[in-house]
Amino acid sequence: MFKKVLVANRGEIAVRILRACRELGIESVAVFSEADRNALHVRYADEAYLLGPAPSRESYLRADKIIDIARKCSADAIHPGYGFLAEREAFAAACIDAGITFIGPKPSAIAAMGDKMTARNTVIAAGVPVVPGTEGTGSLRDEELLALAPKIGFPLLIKASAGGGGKGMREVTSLEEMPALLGSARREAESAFGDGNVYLEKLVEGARHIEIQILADQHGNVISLGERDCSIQRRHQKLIEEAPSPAMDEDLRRKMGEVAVKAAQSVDYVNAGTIEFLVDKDKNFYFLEMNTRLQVEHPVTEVVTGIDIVAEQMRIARGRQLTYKQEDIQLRGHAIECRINAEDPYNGFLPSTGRITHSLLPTGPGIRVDTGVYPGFEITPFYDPMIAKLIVWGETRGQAILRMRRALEEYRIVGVRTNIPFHQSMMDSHRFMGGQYDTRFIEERFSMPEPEEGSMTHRPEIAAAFATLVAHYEAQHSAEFVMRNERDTSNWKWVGRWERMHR
Amino acid sequence: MFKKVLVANRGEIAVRILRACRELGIESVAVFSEADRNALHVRYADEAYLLGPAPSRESYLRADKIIDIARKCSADAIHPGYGFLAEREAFAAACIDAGITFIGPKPSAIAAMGDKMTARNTVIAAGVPVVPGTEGTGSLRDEELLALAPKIGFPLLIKASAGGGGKGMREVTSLEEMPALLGSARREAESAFGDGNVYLEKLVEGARHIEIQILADQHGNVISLGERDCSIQRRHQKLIEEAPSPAMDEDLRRKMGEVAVKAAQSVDYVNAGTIEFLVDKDKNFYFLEMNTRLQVEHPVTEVVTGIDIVAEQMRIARGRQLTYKQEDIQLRGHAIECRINAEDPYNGFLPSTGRITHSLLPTGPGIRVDTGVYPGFEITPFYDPMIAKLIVWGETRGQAILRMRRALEEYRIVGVRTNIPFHQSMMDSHRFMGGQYDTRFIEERFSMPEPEEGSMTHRPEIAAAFATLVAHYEAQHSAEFVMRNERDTSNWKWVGRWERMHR
Amino acid sequence: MKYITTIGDTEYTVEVIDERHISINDKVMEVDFESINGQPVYSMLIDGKSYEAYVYAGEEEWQVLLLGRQYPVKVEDEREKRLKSAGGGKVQEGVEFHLKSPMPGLVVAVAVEENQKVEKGQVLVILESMKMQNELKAPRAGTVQRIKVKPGESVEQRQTLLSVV
Amino acid sequence: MKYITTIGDTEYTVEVIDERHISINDKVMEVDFESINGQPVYSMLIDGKSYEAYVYAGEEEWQVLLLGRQYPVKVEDEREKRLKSAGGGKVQEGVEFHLKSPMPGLVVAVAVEENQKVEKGQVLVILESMKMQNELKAPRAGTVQRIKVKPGESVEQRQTLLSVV
Repeated sequence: MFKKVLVANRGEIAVRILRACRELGIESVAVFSEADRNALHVRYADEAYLLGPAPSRESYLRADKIIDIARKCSADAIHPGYGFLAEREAFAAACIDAGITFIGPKPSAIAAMGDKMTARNTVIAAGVPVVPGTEGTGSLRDEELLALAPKIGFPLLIKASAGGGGKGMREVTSLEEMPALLGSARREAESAFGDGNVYLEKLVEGARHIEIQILADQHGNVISLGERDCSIQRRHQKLIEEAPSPAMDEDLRRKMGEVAVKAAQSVDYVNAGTIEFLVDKDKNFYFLEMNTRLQVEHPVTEVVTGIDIVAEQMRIARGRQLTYKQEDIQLRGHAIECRINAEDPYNGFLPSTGRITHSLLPTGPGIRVDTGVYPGFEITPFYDPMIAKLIVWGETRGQAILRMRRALEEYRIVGVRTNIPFHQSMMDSHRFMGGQYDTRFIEERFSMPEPEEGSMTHRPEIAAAFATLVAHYEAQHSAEFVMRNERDTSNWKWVGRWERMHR
Repeated sequence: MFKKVLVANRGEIAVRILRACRELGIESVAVFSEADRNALHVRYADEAYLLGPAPSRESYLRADKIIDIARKCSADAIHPGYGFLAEREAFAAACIDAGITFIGPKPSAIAAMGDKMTARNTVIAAGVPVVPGTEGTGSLRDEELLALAPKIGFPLLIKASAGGGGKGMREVTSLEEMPALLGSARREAESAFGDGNVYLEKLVEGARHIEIQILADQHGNVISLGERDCSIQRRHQKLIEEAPSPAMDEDLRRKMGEVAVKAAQSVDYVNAGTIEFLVDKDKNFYFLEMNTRLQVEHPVTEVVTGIDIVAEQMRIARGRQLTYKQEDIQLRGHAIECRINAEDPYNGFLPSTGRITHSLLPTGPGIRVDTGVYPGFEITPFYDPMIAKLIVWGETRGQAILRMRRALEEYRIVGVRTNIPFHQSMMDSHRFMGGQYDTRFIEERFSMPEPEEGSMTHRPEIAAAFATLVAHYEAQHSAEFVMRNERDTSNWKWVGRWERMHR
Repeated sequence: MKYITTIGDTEYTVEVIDERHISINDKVMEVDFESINGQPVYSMLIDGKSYEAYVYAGEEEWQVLLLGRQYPVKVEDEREKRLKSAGGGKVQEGVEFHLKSPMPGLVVAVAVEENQKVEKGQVLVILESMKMQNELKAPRAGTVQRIKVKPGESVEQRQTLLSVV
Repeated sequence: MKYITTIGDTEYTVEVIDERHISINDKVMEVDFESINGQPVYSMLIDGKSYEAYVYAGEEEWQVLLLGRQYPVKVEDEREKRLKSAGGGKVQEGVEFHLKSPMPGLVVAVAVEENQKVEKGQVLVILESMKMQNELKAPRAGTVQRIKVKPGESVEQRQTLLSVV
């Protein structure tokens, strides 16, 4: 096994990987920005080196510095986690050039899957279904598009070749209305991107985002570990993931698993990876993209399969055969993950920064928390707002939902706002409970509830009592408080470095 | 299901039961002593009622008050947890008389298993092996004992009928030395207890403490959930438990399971219970006693079977059939539990009290923590010193040990001393790693290690650096600190109830 | 002490009778109220029911997070409130609104110009923080005044970005 | 500042050179030392290695809990130590030992009488706390004096139980 692994990341995923190192008896190296001196990954690692100032481009994106540190401290491998440098072909290549194992796929596989067009054409060649459309066939004229449209089928989308963000996008339900819509789409695309080219794509209705976790070793073995349903998204950010998906059956799981393996093989994939699909209401599925790295939501798969994916990544990178064969993979029970973000669900999900002054983790049966924060730690605006992942296991999906409710209720974080109330509302949503949701669920069908009469959790008179008692005692003692605070402040001034140390 | 359950306990087990209530949609009621107003079980319950002053006999042992509260708040069942009133026949009977379901066995079963002699004779009648000996056959003369000794076999123990604590106890290895030892044993027993009667008992060498968890419903179904190995004890207090036992095989597990079921049936047992056995090095096993309640160490069984024992207790008490049949029970992987006690392993395991000022729970894959404390909570001398249970799961025993090491290293509790360093030493012990231990392991073969040269965890120069830096900065700033503290103190005096509230 | 406590359109008369009793709309209840560990997290046993809430001061109201829901709560001393309503009418109407940055971040875009009329809910500024773009909206209709930031500028928490009069 | 820091029989010369450097036995190392969250838990990066320790003041020495082991550490200012050894001999020898209760509890038994000679390690008092019986032992040989408690009595933490002279 490796002697020493450098973890080129921060936050919960750095901690997750450090834990795997510790359990495998591998020495671990953390890197950190100036904002992260007291972060958990620095505390837990065997060694820790400063990268630079807080902004990512001056710290966690400094591939050169990271490789330099790895070389100086004799790390024999680098785990990139997710985000930052995880899917940069050049970084993977630079590791190899420096004689350091990159714990992930080959640079060529990252490159092939990183370019949307190449990925699409590669998997099509391997017989993997993609969302039907004209992307990749070059710039077509209106007549050509109108001729192709019936083959794709309605409803479909007109999309701008040059852009994104909905600019130049039109939904088309019939051939009759299409010419007019093509015109307006081209005009909008032209004005937004200076390029009026458009392509057609089938509109997948009631789509679920289902992804298949795969593991591939250097000896040609590739297996799938079942699916994760990540349809609960807000602004294309996943918020809740579960395994297995309530929309899947054993047959579809097997079929999609086989296709995922094919997609991985088409780029000679090695290590852990994820194939993302859209699945429509008739259980047709379409390749979206491949994430050539560990996913945020890998724990739900770990919990239902019993497999430690990160440990397996290290074994694969070391050249070992996969520990498991396809027939060893059995899903047991049900897992749900809620991403706990520092953002205020009552205020447009605005990110919230500040010091966590108090925190109480949910624990007990069937609960796992992956987090990089702790009471006293400061949430800064420099990195993404996810501060923890709350994962539960239950014998059934129903038990898992009830357990998640219990865990969310127990979880206390004081000092920053979190989206825990959002998750609580989701777990109370009848459609979520019934497994009836698609990727547009949050935008179209969900809003933070106004307190409603008759609900079990609606207790305005109790809220009134809380606020009144707090106001009452604060008013009663405000004079003393003012005086005390004044003195305290002057005292604090005397104290220099010691206080800084004791922040 | 029940509408409302009162939990007649405190600490981690009260929290554990409240969690089960929450997950089953049952309203929950906590009871608490004056010392426990801010305890976690009070915070987590739907309702909470004061029992009385801190000492147990004025609070958690007040059966009358508890039943009165249950009646007034219309609880339809009481869960006693372990300890306190859990194995008091009279309490179970009083619940029934008050029309409240006691979540546990019938009073008659508690009584039968609570009296050592009755229990022994009952299970012997059911064909359950007990430690061979003459206990229960009345007072025998020396000649009779000498005649029986060879049938029991050597080595054996002479024990005082009236007493315990080793007084009047003698180990006998041959018939020749027995007459003299009988004389001295009788003299010592006479002087210690005023009763010179003695009995013989086979000395079980290299004994392991193995217990079988059973579940029994009201319809005559009884199943066993496999064993727990609880041989790691100090002064008869269990400290580490694991499932499965490294000393067991499938055949022995099945045999002991069947015997455990028989023992339970012999007293018409209903609900969760545990049969404790001694197992000698030749895999002979002997009934010790039955615990007619939930055990502290039930989580290791939950983790390897996937069964929520507390939820199942509630279903059984409600009159449901067992959810599982014997053939559904499969052990998956390996679980270990370390009991985290507030005691100082470097100072004779003296209990440690005080306020927990900081705490960081180990989390991540395969970790479960059951605890009733949190940062800010005060550990008082009134109740037992166990403040948390740390449970890990691994695919193999080896992985579980490595994971436990990792978790122990992550666990931070500041404010009270804990036995975490003891557990760390145990996880490093080669005999524990090899599964080579018996009930006398801690007393005979284990001591807290002196820091040794050459060990990976021996870093005296680093310890020297830590102490020097702390001393250095403290000395540098002591003047300021004194002044600051003086002012603070005077400020604090002004503030009355508000401060008390904010303790 | 008697308070008029308002949630949405509902007024509650809450009296703090003594340390162990309050009344809500004249219904007397036994109460045991404690802060947890010096934090704005409070445990309240009220006629036996156990509740825990996170209570913090908002801009004008108390925010109470209870059982996964948030309640903006206005608490007024009864006497004070009586005086105020004697003074008549709503206080502080038409006062300037200062858009403050809710967090440190980078101004991506200013979606309005000075003297532009805006509707309630209209996007004023787009701010990037934690890798997310966040739209800051007008809480009421009015006219934009004194824009103090430009796209590309870094801002501190609570820094005033512009005003709506 | 130079210190003589002693663990067991080993002396280390530790110099705090500046905020970023110390030397141990004249070997200079880069150090980054921080307290975690105002607690007596410290994180130290020393020549890149990351360590965390719980450091608290014991009776006479610092107690350092590091990597699951506890080190009693004596830290002396080098100058102070030089002065002391110039003064010669061990300080405070033969001073009285006051047995103090390490925790609140109930005295179960007093195992000695006044004026009784005791050996090092001999049990003096048995104290019950947290449902456990705990033996309090003599840290050195001597004669028992001034027994201040009786069996059945409750005692507070740090209350003096008896003395050994």
